[in-house]
Amino acid sequence: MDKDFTPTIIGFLCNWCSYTGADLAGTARMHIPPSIRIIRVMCSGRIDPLFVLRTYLKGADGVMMMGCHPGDCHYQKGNYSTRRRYVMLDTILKTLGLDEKRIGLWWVSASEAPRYEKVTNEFTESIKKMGPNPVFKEIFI
Amino acid sequence: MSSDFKPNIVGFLCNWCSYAGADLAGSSKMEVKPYLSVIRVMCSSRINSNLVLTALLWGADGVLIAGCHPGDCHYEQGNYYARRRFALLKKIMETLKLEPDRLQLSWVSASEGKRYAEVVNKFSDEITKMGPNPIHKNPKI
Amino acid sequence: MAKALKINKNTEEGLLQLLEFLLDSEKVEGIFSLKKLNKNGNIAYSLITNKDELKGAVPLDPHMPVNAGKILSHFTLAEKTKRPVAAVLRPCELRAFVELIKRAQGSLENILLISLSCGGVFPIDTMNNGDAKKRSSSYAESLKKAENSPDVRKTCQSCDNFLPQLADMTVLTVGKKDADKECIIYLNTKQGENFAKDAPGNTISAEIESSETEKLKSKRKENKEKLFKDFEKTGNGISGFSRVFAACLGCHGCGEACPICYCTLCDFDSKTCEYKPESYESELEHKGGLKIPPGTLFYHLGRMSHMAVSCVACGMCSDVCPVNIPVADVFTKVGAALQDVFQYSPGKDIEEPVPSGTFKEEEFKEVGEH
Amino acid sequence: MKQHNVMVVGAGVAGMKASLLLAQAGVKVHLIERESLIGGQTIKFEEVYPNMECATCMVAPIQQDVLQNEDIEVSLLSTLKKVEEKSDSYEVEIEKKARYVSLENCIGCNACFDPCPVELDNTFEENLSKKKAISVPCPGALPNVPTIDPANCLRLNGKKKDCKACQEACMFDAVDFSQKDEKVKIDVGAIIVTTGFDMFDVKPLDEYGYGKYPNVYTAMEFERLYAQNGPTEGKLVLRDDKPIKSIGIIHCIGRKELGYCSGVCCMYSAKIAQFLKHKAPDAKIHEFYRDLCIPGKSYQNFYESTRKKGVNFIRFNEIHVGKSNGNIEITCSEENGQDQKIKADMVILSPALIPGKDTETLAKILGVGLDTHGFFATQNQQLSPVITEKKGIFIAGCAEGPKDIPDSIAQAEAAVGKVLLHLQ
Amino acid sequence: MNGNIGVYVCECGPNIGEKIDIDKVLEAIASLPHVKVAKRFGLLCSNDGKKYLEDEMRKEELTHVVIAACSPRDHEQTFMTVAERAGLNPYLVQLVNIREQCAWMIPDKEAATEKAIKYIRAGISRVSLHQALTKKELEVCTDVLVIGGGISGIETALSLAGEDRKVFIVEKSEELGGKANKLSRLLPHQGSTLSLIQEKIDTLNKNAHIEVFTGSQVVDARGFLGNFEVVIQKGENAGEQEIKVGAVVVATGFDLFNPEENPAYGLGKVDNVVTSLQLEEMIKTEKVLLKNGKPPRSLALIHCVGRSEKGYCSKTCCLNILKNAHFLKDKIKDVDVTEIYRDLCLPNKADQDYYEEVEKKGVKFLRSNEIVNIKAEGGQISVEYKIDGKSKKISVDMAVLSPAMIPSADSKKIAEMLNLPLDPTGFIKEAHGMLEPIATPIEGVFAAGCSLGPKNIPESIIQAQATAGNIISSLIPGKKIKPEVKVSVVREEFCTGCQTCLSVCFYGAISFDPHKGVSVVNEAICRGCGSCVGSCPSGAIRSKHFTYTQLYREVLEALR
Amino acid sequence: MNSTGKEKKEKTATGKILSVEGDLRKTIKGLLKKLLKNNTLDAVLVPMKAPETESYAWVLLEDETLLDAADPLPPVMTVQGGRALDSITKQGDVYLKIGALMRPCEIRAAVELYKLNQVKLEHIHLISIDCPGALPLKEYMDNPIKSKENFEKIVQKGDKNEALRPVCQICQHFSLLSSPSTEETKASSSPDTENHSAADLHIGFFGGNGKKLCLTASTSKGKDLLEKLELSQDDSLEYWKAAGEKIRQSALKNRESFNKEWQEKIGGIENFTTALDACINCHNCMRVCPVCYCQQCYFDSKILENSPETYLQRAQERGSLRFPLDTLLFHLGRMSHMVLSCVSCGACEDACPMSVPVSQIFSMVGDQTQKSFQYVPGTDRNVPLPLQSFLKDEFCEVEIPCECDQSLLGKA
Repeated sequence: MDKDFTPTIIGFLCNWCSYTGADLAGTARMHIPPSIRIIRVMCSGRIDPLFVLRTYLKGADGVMMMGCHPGDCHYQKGNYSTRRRYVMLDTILKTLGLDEKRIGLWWVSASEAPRYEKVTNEFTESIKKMGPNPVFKEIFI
Repeated sequence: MSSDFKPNIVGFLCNWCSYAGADLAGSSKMEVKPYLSVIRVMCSSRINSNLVLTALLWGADGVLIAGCHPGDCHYEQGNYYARRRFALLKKIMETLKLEPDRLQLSWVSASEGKRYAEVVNKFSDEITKMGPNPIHKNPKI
Repeated sequence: MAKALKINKNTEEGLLQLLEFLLDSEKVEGIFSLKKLNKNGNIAYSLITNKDELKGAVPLDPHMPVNAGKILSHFTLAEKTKRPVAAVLRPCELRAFVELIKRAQGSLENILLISLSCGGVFPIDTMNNGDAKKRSSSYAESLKKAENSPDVRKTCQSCDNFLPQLADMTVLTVGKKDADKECIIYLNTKQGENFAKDAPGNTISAEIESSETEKLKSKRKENKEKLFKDFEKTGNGISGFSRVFAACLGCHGCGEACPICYCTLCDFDSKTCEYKPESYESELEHKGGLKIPPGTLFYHLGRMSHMAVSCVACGMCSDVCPVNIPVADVFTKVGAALQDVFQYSPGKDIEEPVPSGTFKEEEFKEVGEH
Repeated sequence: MKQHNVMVVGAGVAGMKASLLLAQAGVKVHLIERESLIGGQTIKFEEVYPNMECATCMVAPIQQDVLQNEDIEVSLLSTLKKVEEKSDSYEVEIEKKARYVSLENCIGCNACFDPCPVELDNTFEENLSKKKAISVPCPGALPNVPTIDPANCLRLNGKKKDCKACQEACMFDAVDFSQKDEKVKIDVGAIIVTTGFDMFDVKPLDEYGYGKYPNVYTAMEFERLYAQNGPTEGKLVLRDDKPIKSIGIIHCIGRKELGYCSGVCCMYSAKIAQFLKHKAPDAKIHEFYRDLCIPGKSYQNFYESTRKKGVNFIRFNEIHVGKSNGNIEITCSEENGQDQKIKADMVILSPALIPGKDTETLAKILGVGLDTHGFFATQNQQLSPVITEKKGIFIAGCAEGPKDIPDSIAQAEAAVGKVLLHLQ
Repeated sequence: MNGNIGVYVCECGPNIGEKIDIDKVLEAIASLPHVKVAKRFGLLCSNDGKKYLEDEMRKEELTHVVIAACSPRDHEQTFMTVAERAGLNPYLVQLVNIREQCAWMIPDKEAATEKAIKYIRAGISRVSLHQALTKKELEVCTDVLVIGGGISGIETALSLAGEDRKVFIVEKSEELGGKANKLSRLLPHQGSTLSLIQEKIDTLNKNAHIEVFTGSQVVDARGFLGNFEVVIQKGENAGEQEIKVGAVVVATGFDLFNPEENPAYGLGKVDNVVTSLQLEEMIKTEKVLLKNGKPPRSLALIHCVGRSEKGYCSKTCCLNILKNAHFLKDKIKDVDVTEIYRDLCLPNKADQDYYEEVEKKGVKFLRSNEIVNIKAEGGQISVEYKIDGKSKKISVDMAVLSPAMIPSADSKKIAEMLNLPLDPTGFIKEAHGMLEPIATPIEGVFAAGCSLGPKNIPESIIQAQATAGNIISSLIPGKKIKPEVKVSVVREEFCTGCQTCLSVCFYGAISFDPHKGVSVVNEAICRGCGSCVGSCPSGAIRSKHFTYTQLYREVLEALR
Repeated sequence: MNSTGKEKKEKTATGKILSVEGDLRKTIKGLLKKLLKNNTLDAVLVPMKAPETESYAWVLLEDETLLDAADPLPPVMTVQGGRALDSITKQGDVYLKIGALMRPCEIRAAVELYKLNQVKLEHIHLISIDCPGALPLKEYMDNPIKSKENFEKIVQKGDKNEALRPVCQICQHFSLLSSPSTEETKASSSPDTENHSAADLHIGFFGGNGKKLCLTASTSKGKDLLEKLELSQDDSLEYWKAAGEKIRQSALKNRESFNKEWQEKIGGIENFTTALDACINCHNCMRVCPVCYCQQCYFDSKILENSPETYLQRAQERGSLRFPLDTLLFHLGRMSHMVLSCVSCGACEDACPMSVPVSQIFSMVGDQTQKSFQYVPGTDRNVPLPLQSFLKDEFCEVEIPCECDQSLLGKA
């Protein structure tokens, strides 16, 4: 495995909990891996599975979805749908053997800056271990 | 051919010339065969092939498109485009031997009430002579 | 024990007699059934309203030119039918129709659903080349013995959902040894019974599930597992998956033929999914080369994410593929996995909500506990 | 802008276009028309050069716009009687002849024509057809409401005081014998005169055989003869039902007498030739002209296409229409002095355009002058061609001199501009 | 659809009442879906009828109305107004023509009734798909841009400029006045052109509401009536200026045919062969002299130079040549003036008098069909011409060529910029050759004078004034414009950007948005003919009030 | 376009001759490689066999080493090249100089799409190649090995073998080197060859006996490519043209009998509907058609949707009614939309799961209709699409007779 490998990780974060959590991590000067690029959405429910698939197929080494904890959704129940969609994506990828571990869902609340720091670092580490996304080797996709 | 065959003819008339011509035929109390149903459009160029085909395939025994004489178009050149589209459709029908005579394009101006009556009556006669559109009985269309 | 109608004619004729009765007695205004179009063997679904036209009907013909669920949806899309109509369709078609109704793409009202215990269908193109005739006698024999006919499609050979569930009437074909002499039509619902009232034939009591059907079911389950395993050998992982779909033309015919893909304009045909010029430039930079038109995998994965949870495994997608990609294998496999996770059986219960449209608060606790 | 009213006299194309443009600017328009219908001379034409465009199709939408425009008040059968100049307006007295048919009630069903016992020549149709004492000039006339001719109506001229055949036939109470001619006074801020032209009267001229031989027609008669909504519904029949093999069209009738070229006759004669080529493709057509005056960017092309269609153009110095062996014979002396004789079954005379018949009276009422030819004089024909010496009175279209449709309309539009500035 | 449709059948007295069995009609349609009421009435277009309809619409709370009566050309507007008064959007009313199309055309009552039912059913089916359309209002800029500072441009500006309207004139040369500057005098007054033009220019310069850009060019102009954005390239190195105007007047004038194109005319090769403009110049300086400094004893004034080549008559030359002949006869004693002409084109009422006057002065007129050759011969110029197939020749001291007027080089450039069509001669094409002589197909863009074709000065002035008339009445300060509502709209998600619609639109109402990759209809320009709709294969463009579904419903009902 | 387009076409056209070194395909790939290497092109679009499968796909390559796996002469046409190019430039110009090596029918489709503003050609270099034809996709897929062997024979011999798809057997535009219509339009229109050509560069090998290639450029872009290839040998094209002409003459003959045969076979409503009996309304034909460019097909929209009542009524009029509906409407409607631009590439038939002879029907109708509009799709970038233009005097058969050009009526 390439030691110098810096993965590209895209994070879709809900505005109300996770994004605030991520901001808080920043204000607290926590160490967040530089590989994460955040895309803010209003609710994790907005994260279209197609976003994730596309991100993955375009070569992102990992995709993080983050939203409010179940029950905390700013829009009442958006994250329950997110959860189902995530399971669906996960199942599809798992069934086809398509590195389902490159995609993950986490609940991060507005106050959970440490959790944000933890999950991002952990995920980055696991992606580093997995190495680069193999889609870049494939011309025929 | 059954003698009591009453054909169903759809007539697309442009608002400025042909519809006015039809009105003139009416107000001059000219006798016109009752088989043609008039649909008013602003310009003969509004008629696309789909509209004509839909009419023919869903049971019209004939379709008449009437517009201003070349050069008279209220919108300057709409009828030239209409003519080309018509020529294409007619040619397709000819090539496929799909009874091209069921389709007619005529120029009728606003003063040609008599001509309108003649065109409609002649076309009605021709269609009556041709008999019902066989497509009408075809369950496979 | 369920009620059934016994008619002393061969299975197809018996069914036709019932259909004729339905039309004759004006219990229905029309019947959706497969019907011969010409002497070449082409058949298509037709809405038959005239008794004479029933002569050409071949309701049990082992072909599926279009998934009839799609047709019934089209029929009842604008509004529900006010006049009763009967439809003879296969279990997977019935399931597709139900899935569509759940998505407000049709209505069951005033529709009499007649289905059959399904022995599977031939690949679609056998209709054309006259193969069908040659195959049909061996097909009949296999049916009687409740075995898989070797001529039916791979998807059908591994389909264990061949007993319809929501049908008002079910025609028994699988394991019916005396199919040449006798026709049994199960009346599964009140509606079924009502429509069959006064129909010629005897009413008996019988059970549709038998050791014969069980036999076939387990055989098919076995086939299914094998099919999925086989696929894993060739199609697993990014490179395997891309190899399976390398031949894909991007015609999206599979989506068009799919009964569950009901969108007027598929997202993948829309502008949102068109590549921007700069995408080409950046992808070329990474890979040095790129298949054109791009996005093959994205399309299939994306379509999967939209419909696989409702996949009824009808196999139409494989049938229409011009380059023989085993689309149905992939989709049924993924469909099965998804349906398992969500404990969802597409098309079996009209009340059961589509998984993507609902949730349970207590489910999937482990998710998000990374 | 002061919201003054404007009067437009004459509802031909120029008058109608001027009215519409004024109304668009938010000015209230009184459109005065002598006849019972609007549209002027143009609606008599079947087609107009150079595109052979159907005149009715072209003008009918304008007529409709005028009739439906709430800011345009159309007074038909009306003439100006008196104009009084005030400080910044004119008080105009108009005489409105009774129509005897209510414009509001009549729906144009024509049920009243048949019962009327009086049959008359239809002047609108150049006397080529008959009409009743209650009638519309031609099918498709706008407004599509008949008029009773008081001079010939038996009830109104007193010959049969109890005749009410038309009234009985009308289901809408539209026939109203109680209508009287009335005089109305209107205050207006400006007047645009668009009274158009008449055709030079060929009757007094002996050499063309008009009136002598039945098959000699004037161009206007021919227009109606050819018109789809005319007396023969576009069928070409001669007064004596002869077949047509040869036709002569003679230009410049009246030019010498009047002393000016009307500028439009060459083109309309060529147009007639083109009609004829459609209607009687085998007939020989001869055009006799003096000088070809075809002054427009697309006109020469039209002339050449006429020639290409096989029309024979002959330049003449002198011409005479006579008879030989019972046939019409046109004798013309060509420039080179030689005489040519051509037999014709039909002769069409293309007369010059002259001032409308009431021009002189109107000029007096308005207090504006006439030019040497009897058309309205403008302040300066070169530099301000629509302005008269009198403030607030403008001339447009053929009232100012012979011209074709686009030039008339341009003048009308120019006059509107001047009026709007004048009203400011 | 949820709605209450009211159907009203007009008896039109006996016209419909007697020819159509209205009760049968009502019976046939009363039970159709969404039909709330179906009634008959004596005469709906009467005041009573209109009142009745208005009350009905309110009382029955109708959402859509079908009126079966006469031609929409007669009373569509009437009933739309009634609806508006009743608070119903006028476009939710459909007038079905059962009088002209059924009652009056079909003598058989039964057939006429059947037909009427068909038409009314179609009307009901259609009206249920109607959308309420409202007229939009657009603010307008009343200022005007005039391109070209010749007679037409000057006159336009003078007629327009005022307190509430500014006019910008852009002239490419350094001074105003255009071609008229070059003429010696006008006709038939023989007044000095110079003074005329100078007078106008002086007035213009005094007018604070006119801004003149000389030595400048318009480099970009886009927009529509009331809203144009224009970029002017001012002089050399003077930079660009952007202005907003409500209308654009193209008065780019004409150029003259160059006789050197045809060597037979001898221009540039033979001494003392000059063009009429050169002669005007000589007249202006009062020095009509031969190369050798002597006054000519004989002149040939040659008409129609370039007419055959260009294919049209330039209209103005005959009179202009007469004017020059007149002058020559007056100014040079015993000079021999011969006009070689084809046809005398003197189409104005005063022209003939003038011609006769000139003829009386002893000017000779020779008719020719063709100029064969002009060459030097024996110290003189020999003009060889053909008449009726025969060749003839005259010898003169000086030959003056009168060239045809041709479109100015700028017209084409401007036309391209403004998307204006040109006609086959290369002049700007009118919106309608007959009815709209100074409008172009692009609403808000006008043309005046010789940019449209050969014109003399009075005609150019008239056109300039006509342009002004049009602009004053359409761009009124403070008044908004209401464009046509039955326009086309693009459904962007379905538009593929093939721009077929652009190519068939005569009015330039459709443009292409390169960022979105879709066509865009400018509703302020669209006239609603639907040609674009007919040309779009995917149905991405639809015409309001004449949508495919609306027409399709009519077709289906017609086939019932 | 960077050329002034003023260059006059020389009387006797010449081309560059190149010897085949070993393998024809390799030589052609060598040319592309060179163009990539010397940066004349940034990328090339070529067909390539997908790894471990027998199928071919278009690949856009920047990396010249990947060219080794490409196949400039694939036995089948999976995706029509016009469509491939469309997908690249639909959303706008790609600022890479792309060389697209395609069959003439693909080039012609690209030109039609260019006229429809779907394909942008500013940075695209169209390189056409003599086309030996293509095998029917289905037959190839069923037996790829044997099909390939067969195809090699066709390439070597250059004849229009019966194993080829029917539309390939009657194709006259197999070589843009000597395409008849290009010559004619060039002659009749302005000398501006720049815009009056389909391809920028053409690679010919018919007539080279497998030993030689002939390259001709018809635009400045093509000339630039040719220059950068640094080929020395110039040769007259006469010989090469004659070789193509021979093949075309026989194709022409085939075309005539083909048209006649099909007109007989499917003429009339009965025959025509029967020919479409096998259609299952999957619309694959439309989806693979290069010139069916609509975002959403009219016939996939909800416009034709109706109530069950209407369907029942229609069924009752006929006794029964085939579902899915509007099969005939779809084919006729599609025909009326695109047939004037139909380049007879056969993609539709290849994609039809039911082997409906769509391409043969469309090709026949296309041939007839295009004739009556005197239009040859895709041969000249500057000739406007027939339905986007008009002549004032044409098609007068619809009404009053006049002096219009009767040849436009197809009756000449």
